[in-house]
Amino acid sequence: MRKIEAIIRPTKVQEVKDALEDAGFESMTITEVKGRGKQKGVLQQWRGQKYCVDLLPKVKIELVVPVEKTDAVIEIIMKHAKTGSIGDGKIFIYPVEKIIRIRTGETDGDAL
Amino acid sequence: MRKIEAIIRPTKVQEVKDALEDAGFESMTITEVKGRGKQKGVLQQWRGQKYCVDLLPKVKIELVVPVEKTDAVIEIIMKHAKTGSIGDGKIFIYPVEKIIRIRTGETDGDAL
Amino acid sequence: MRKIEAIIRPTKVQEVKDALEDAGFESMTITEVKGRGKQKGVLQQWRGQKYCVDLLPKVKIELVVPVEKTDAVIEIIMKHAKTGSIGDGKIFIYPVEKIIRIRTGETDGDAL
Amino acid sequence: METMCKMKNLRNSGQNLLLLGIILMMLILPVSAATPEENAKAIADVQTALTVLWLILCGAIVFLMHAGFSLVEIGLTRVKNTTNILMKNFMTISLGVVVYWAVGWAIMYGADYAGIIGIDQFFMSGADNAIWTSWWFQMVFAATGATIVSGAMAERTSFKAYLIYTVLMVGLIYPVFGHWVWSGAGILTSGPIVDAIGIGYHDFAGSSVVHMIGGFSALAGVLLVGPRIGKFRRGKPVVIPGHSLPLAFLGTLILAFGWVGFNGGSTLDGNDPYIGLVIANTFLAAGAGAIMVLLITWMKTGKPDPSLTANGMLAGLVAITASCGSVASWAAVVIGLIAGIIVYVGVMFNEYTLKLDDPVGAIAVHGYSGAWGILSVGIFAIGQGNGIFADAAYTAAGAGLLYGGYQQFMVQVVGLILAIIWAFSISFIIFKVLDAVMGLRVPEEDEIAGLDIKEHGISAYPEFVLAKE
Amino acid sequence: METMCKMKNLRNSGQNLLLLGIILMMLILPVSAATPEENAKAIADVQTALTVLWLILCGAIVFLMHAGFSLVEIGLTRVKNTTNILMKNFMTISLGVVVYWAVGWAIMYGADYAGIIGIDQFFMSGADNAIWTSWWFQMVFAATGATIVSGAMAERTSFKAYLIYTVLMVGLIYPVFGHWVWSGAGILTSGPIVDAIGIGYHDFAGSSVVHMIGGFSALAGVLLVGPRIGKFRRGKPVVIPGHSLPLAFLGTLILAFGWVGFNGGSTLDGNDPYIGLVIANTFLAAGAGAIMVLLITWMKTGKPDPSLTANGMLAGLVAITASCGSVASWAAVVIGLIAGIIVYVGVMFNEYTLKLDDPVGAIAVHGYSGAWGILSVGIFAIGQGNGIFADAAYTAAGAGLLYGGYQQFMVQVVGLILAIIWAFSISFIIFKVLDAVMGLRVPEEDEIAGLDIKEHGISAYPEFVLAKE
Amino acid sequence: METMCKMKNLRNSGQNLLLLGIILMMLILPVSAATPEENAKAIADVQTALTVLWLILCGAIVFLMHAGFSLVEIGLTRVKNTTNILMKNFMTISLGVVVYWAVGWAIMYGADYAGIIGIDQFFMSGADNAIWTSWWFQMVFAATGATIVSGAMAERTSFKAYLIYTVLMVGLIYPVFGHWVWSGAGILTSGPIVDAIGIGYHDFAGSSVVHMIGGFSALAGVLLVGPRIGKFRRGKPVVIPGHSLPLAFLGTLILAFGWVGFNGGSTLDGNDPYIGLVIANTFLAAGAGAIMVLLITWMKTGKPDPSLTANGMLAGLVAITASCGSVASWAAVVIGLIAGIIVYVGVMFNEYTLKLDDPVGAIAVHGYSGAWGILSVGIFAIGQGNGIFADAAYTAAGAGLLYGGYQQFMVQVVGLILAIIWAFSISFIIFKVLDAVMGLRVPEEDEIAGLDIKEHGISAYPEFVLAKE
Ligand SMILES: Nc1ncnc2c1ncn2[C@@H]1O[C@H](COP(=O)(O)OP(=O)(O)O)[C@@H](O)[C@H]1O
Ligand SMILES: Nc1ncnc2c1ncn2[C@@H]1O[C@H](COP(=O)(O)OP(=O)(O)O)[C@@H](O)[C@H]1O
Ligand SMILES: Nc1ncnc2c1ncn2[C@@H]1O[C@H](COP(=O)(O)OP(=O)(O)O)[C@@H](O)[C@H]1O
Repeated sequence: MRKIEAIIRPTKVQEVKDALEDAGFESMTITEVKGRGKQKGVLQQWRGQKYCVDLLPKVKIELVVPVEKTDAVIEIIMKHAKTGSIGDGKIFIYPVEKIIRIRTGETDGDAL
Repeated sequence: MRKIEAIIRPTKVQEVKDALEDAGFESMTITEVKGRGKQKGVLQQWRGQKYCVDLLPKVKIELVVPVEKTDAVIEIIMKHAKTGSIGDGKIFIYPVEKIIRIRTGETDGDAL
Repeated sequence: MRKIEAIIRPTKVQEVKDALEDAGFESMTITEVKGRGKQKGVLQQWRGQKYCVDLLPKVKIELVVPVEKTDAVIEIIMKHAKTGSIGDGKIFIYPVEKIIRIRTGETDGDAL
Repeated sequence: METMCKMKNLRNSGQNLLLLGIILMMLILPVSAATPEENAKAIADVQTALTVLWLILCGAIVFLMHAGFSLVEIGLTRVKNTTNILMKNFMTISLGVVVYWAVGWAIMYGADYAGIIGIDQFFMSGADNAIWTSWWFQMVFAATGATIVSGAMAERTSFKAYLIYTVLMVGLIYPVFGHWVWSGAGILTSGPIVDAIGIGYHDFAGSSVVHMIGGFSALAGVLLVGPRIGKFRRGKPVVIPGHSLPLAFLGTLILAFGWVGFNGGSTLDGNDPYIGLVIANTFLAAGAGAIMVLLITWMKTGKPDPSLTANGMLAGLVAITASCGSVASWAAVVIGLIAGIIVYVGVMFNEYTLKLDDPVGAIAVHGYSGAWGILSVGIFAIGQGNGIFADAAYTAAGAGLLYGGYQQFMVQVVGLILAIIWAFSISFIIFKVLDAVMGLRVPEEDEIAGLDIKEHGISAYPEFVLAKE
Repeated sequence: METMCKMKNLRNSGQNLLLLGIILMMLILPVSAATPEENAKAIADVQTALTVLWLILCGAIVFLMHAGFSLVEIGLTRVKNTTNILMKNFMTISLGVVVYWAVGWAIMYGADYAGIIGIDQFFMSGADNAIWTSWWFQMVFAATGATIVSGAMAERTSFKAYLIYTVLMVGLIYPVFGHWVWSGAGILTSGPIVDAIGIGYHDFAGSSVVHMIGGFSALAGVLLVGPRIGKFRRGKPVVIPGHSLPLAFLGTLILAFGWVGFNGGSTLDGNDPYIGLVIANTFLAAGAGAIMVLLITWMKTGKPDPSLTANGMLAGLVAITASCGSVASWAAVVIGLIAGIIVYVGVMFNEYTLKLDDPVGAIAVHGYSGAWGILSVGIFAIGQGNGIFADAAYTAAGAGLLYGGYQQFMVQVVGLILAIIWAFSISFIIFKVLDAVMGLRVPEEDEIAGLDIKEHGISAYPEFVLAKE
Repeated sequence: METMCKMKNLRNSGQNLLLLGIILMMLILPVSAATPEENAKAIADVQTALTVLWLILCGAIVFLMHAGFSLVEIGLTRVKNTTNILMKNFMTISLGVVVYWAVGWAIMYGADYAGIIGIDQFFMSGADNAIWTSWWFQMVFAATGATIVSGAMAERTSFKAYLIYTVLMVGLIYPVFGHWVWSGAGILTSGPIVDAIGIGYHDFAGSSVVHMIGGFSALAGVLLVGPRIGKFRRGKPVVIPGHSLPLAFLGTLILAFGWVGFNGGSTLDGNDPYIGLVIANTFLAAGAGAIMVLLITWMKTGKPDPSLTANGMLAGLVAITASCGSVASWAAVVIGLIAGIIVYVGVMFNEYTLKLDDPVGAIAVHGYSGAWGILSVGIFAIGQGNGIFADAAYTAAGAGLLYGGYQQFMVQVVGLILAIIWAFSISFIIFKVLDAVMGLRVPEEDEIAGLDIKEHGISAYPEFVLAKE
């Protein structure tokens, strides 16, 4: 199994989520994060002075899926999270050793 | 070493935390997340119209522990996070390569 | 590639962030978390009664970097996140299987 | 000389309390040898002073309604546009006070031209001292109309275009209709229309002058600016919850408090013996409006809806604004209950049938309930000289339908139609022109990011972690 | 005819400013040939008008206290029940106005039956115009009692059961006791009790009528509904912090502001020469209460406690409510300081000894400090005709213990006991019945999830990320 | 006997409405055989009552400003110090009421010693009943000065040191300068200075007495306490955004509402015929101040700045406070516009040139704009007996520079200098001593963690997830 962790734009969450659902990937965990990358921060202003907020709000979507489905999920995310401008975010893939469903005690494949 | 990542119900955090502490697992990191799985969202309503919030608040508990203690931790979480209804959440186990305690520079086992 | 996950004090974020940037590590993702470890909680008080908040606010910094840069990043974080008192936090290193940049589709090394 | 000089200095000091003490002493001691004429003069002065205090304090209470509007509007909209809405409301009253001083008053209460418009007293020129109290009370009303529009068009309207519209609302749209109704020389209280029907139009404190004008101007604005991105998906309305019910409720209660000044002050006379009834009617309608919406939403969805219930109270208040000085207390309850129905149906009608996006329900609350208020005069008014309002100076002249009169109802219908036509068409034109000249709506990108960062560079709650849509 | 018609039209227009201008002019011009009798009549009218304005404005200020109560209550409780509390407070005043109109006033001020209850004027039938001002001022008081109960029972009580209770509070519980004390014909100011002791009960603005009734009804409710889940662990109280100190403090200051109307208006006379002292006493006690709790918590825990200090100001205000028109200013300070002690000890006593769960401290603030206020009259009252209150119409008749009187103290004790018995037992019965019929408490699952989502379908701050317990 | 007893009991009951009804009846019935002398006495009583009501209500409105100050201050500062700021403001008024009762009034309005200080009436001893209304109105002003200081020194000042300072502010700093200006016997309205210049100093409602004293005391405090950690990096100011613009704007609007009481009440006479103009001038300046800052920040940065625009309204209000009873309405607009410029330039000057850290802009708003207000009297005053203020008791005696006078301007300059010297030097000394004795500033660790947890053990919003710096 793999964990797919995608850092995407907040404005794309709805679309990505819907697309994943349509493709049968209903389960996921979402976290509000802030990030920095190629994208420079936004210039804000307070009491007439400008300042740079270099951490931009992003959303982290995590899905744990069987190895064979990894590419399908990546593709969906790529397609729906993309705007083409800097700041679209990244997808990281991690190995997962084991999964347990708390409710039933099922493990691994059965737990997904 | 392993990272144990459990996504559980917010209402069960206190109990799980206490149980882990009693068993000597004091160290952990906790994050507010939102999730979706088998559990369908809640129906909410605004100005007389219903709408579905399909991401439910969950809490992610992360503990990094030596390999041999993994099962003990899983058992404790299973026991205390379980209600038996859909939405109890899941536990994911990841490999960890290295741990460093910032304060002392100790690594791996010593850092836990 | 490796994911470097550092749990540090909120008050040290700015400094660590600046130091990483100076060393060329601009990209990172940051999450507000709460943690518990050696550091006991803070005693708070409400309506004349004391109570212990045992989860302290911490900040999780995540950077995915090529294997060879891991040590450099660890060193920088160690240096700037350290106060020497309990609660400085920890650094965890995880293996990463794959990276994709959503905007371009570049993978792995190119995506960093 | 020394003493004289001292006295003079004493008078110079703004808050001379010793002097005040002396004056109070003197007032308490019997004043010798007052003639009846002197007494009558003194009494008249006191009566005037009472009216001044009443209007100043009622005006102050109405002023605070701008805080109430701000809170209701931000409470029912999203975090990312909060600063923008705060600024719009804040500048509405800031511009309002200056514009109503420069232009608005003149157009509303200046010398009448053809029953249509006032044409002198610009910059309050020629204002003698006595007029300022009236100006203050009228001014705080004037800025309200624009605020109503601000709420309905929130979350997507350009700040600059809104400010220009506000100047025109306070300087032109509101005072023109106000002239027709409240100047005493306008087409709705004198001239051919009134002669034909035989009775003048009655809008006690502004169900039409303030609320319908605001509400139907908002209708024009909402039509032109279009719904917020994502509000309708495949023709069906999508829920976009607000961000703070505590602020929305605080705002609603501040508005209700403000209605004491709004309706109470509209007696325009601190010696008026009917103020108590005016206030009682006002709050009976308010309570009834809230109760009705509570019950409707409870029955319809199984859960009593907070923001609509708050709207229900406002609807009751808006409706009774025209009729509070003309009806019996039971009628006030009925008017409020019906206002509750109207605001609920109106909100649903706007969303489902007209596909309009009015985040705070301003069109239903102010426009539709305001119209109901105008009609309610023609239905429930007891009529001048009858019963409880035997010697009330300001009650509706004619009896309502329920009491066998029909003229009052007829003239109310005429006024109602005029209010809708005027507010809608002039605002439609203005918004059209603004759209052509500078764009009425912010760019899509700004709307998605939120107007706070884009228009003002700062979010409303910079330290709080927010859930992204 | 033309002119006549014009004049008539002018009178029709609600806010005829031109006319107002003319009237003002006329008032300023010397009025010729007024007789002393006409003048006396005019003076009497002005005096009445002054009282009307005073009561309308004080009532408005008291109305705003409902916003204050809402804010204090939500500020000291958890996010997940915020909308529910807002709705409860909002419906309390909404229902309150209608119920007090239909029933409450009749029971409180209708024709007396046996000193126990009023029995006519339902739906304000027979109300002549002059009564509405009094009704307004009394009405805003009436809804307050239920609001107190709402705070103490927050976060676990069924919305429906609470609403029904509110109707009974405003329509029965409050007005019955109010009849005993304020109708002039009730058992505490006339009849056998008073004849036996020789002096009537004194509660100036409602330490007992409003606050003790609310506070001891809350005690019954809290006993029956039980503590919130998790409030006591192994018999020891667990801290459950509130969610917004800014709103709690804003609410407290709005309440303090409201007390100007509460106590000031209770002079019931805009011509009263002691209003200044009433207000000064009120705020001296308020400040003293806050200072005392600040010092106690600072000494006890090393840190001055915010929410208890805010409670301290309210305790001072509640206590002085009975005595503000009867004591010297130094006594007001002492009453406030002691109220601070009482509220601190009371909160601790409730939590540690009685194991009661009162999230906002309502029982201590309103019940216990209210009782102290009633006693304080019997201790510190200067007594009618003495010293500073030489000609005050409303001061306590008897001198307090400190001035050698004992009758006033005795009758205060009697009234205090009656207030506790009445409020506690009637509320206990009502809550018992409600519990049997529909359940007083929400299901455990709803309580854990929060009443906002479960009872109203929406959380109070939908966009903010919240830390889960 | 029975009847007598009943009557007595009736009088005992705090809120005897039946009795009230009877009294109202009696007032309405023609009173037979009143003599002109009796009428004159009754009229005088009504005039006094009108002033009492006016001052009580205006005082209440000013009291609410403490909520406004709290909200503005917390809104413009960080979450982690919110509870601390709330407590500081709350204790400022709580201590203020007691200290002004014990000491402040005596020093301000006690028997004059050498034009410098009052020396009797401590603890209001010898106060007769009539004085309490004045005391109330003066008291609510007194606590304001300290609140201003609280804002400027927010986020790093020790709670204990602040409380002690507050006691000295209300008990000494404010009343001494107040004595000079408003006691009627002070050095700025009588004695050598005034004799030399020929005209007394004029500060209608406290541009100097309240605002400059607060602002320049704040300057001393800010200098001594130093900037917040991280405010200046390598000598350049770093942005530290506040945490809640909704609360900041609500606070600003509550403050503006408060100014109705502040300036309106400062007429000190409910029969005053110029109240309307005073209020109109006040709000014209307020609107103009906001508009000017909106435009400046829009032009300078491309985005209209919310918190500075809110400051702009306050600057307009502070400036017009001295001159609202002495200038024409167009002048009020000009004074407000210039106040807007001053507050913008002042904020920038403090940050960039003086390197001062004043999180809420209190020094610019209250100190600098207050000074402009004092000068504006000397420039725009029409002068006593001229034009619109023909018979105003309290207007500035001399004509301003624009009307050819120069004496008024001269004495204003003298007063302005005295205000700065007094406020700055006495506060500097007190803060120095406090720093030596107990430390003016919290430990670095506490400041980083936030004063809420460290000084009060609890954060302001315990359930919200906050983004850490
Ligand atoms: N190496 C990295 N480690 C951790 N997070 C990263 C890394 N690179 C990018 N991110 C996350 O992805 C987000 C988008 O990256 P950015 O470089 O701005 O856009 P793009 O990938 O389109 O060039 C960042 O804000 C950050 O949260
Ligand atoms: N495959 C997955 N990847 C990531 N998160 C998951 C996955 N499956 C479940 N979760 C998380 O676990 C939570 C509970 O899962 P759910 O399926 O609703 O309950 P249950 O495991 O009891 O059937 C979800 O809300 C989500 O946050
Ligand atoms: N084994 C662990 N698993 C997960 N998180 C941990 C672990 N150990 C420490 N942490 C995180 O690191 C933070 C700091 O740890 P702590 O033990 O208090 O400090 P120190 O490392 O200086 O002794 C904790 O609050 C927690 O968030």
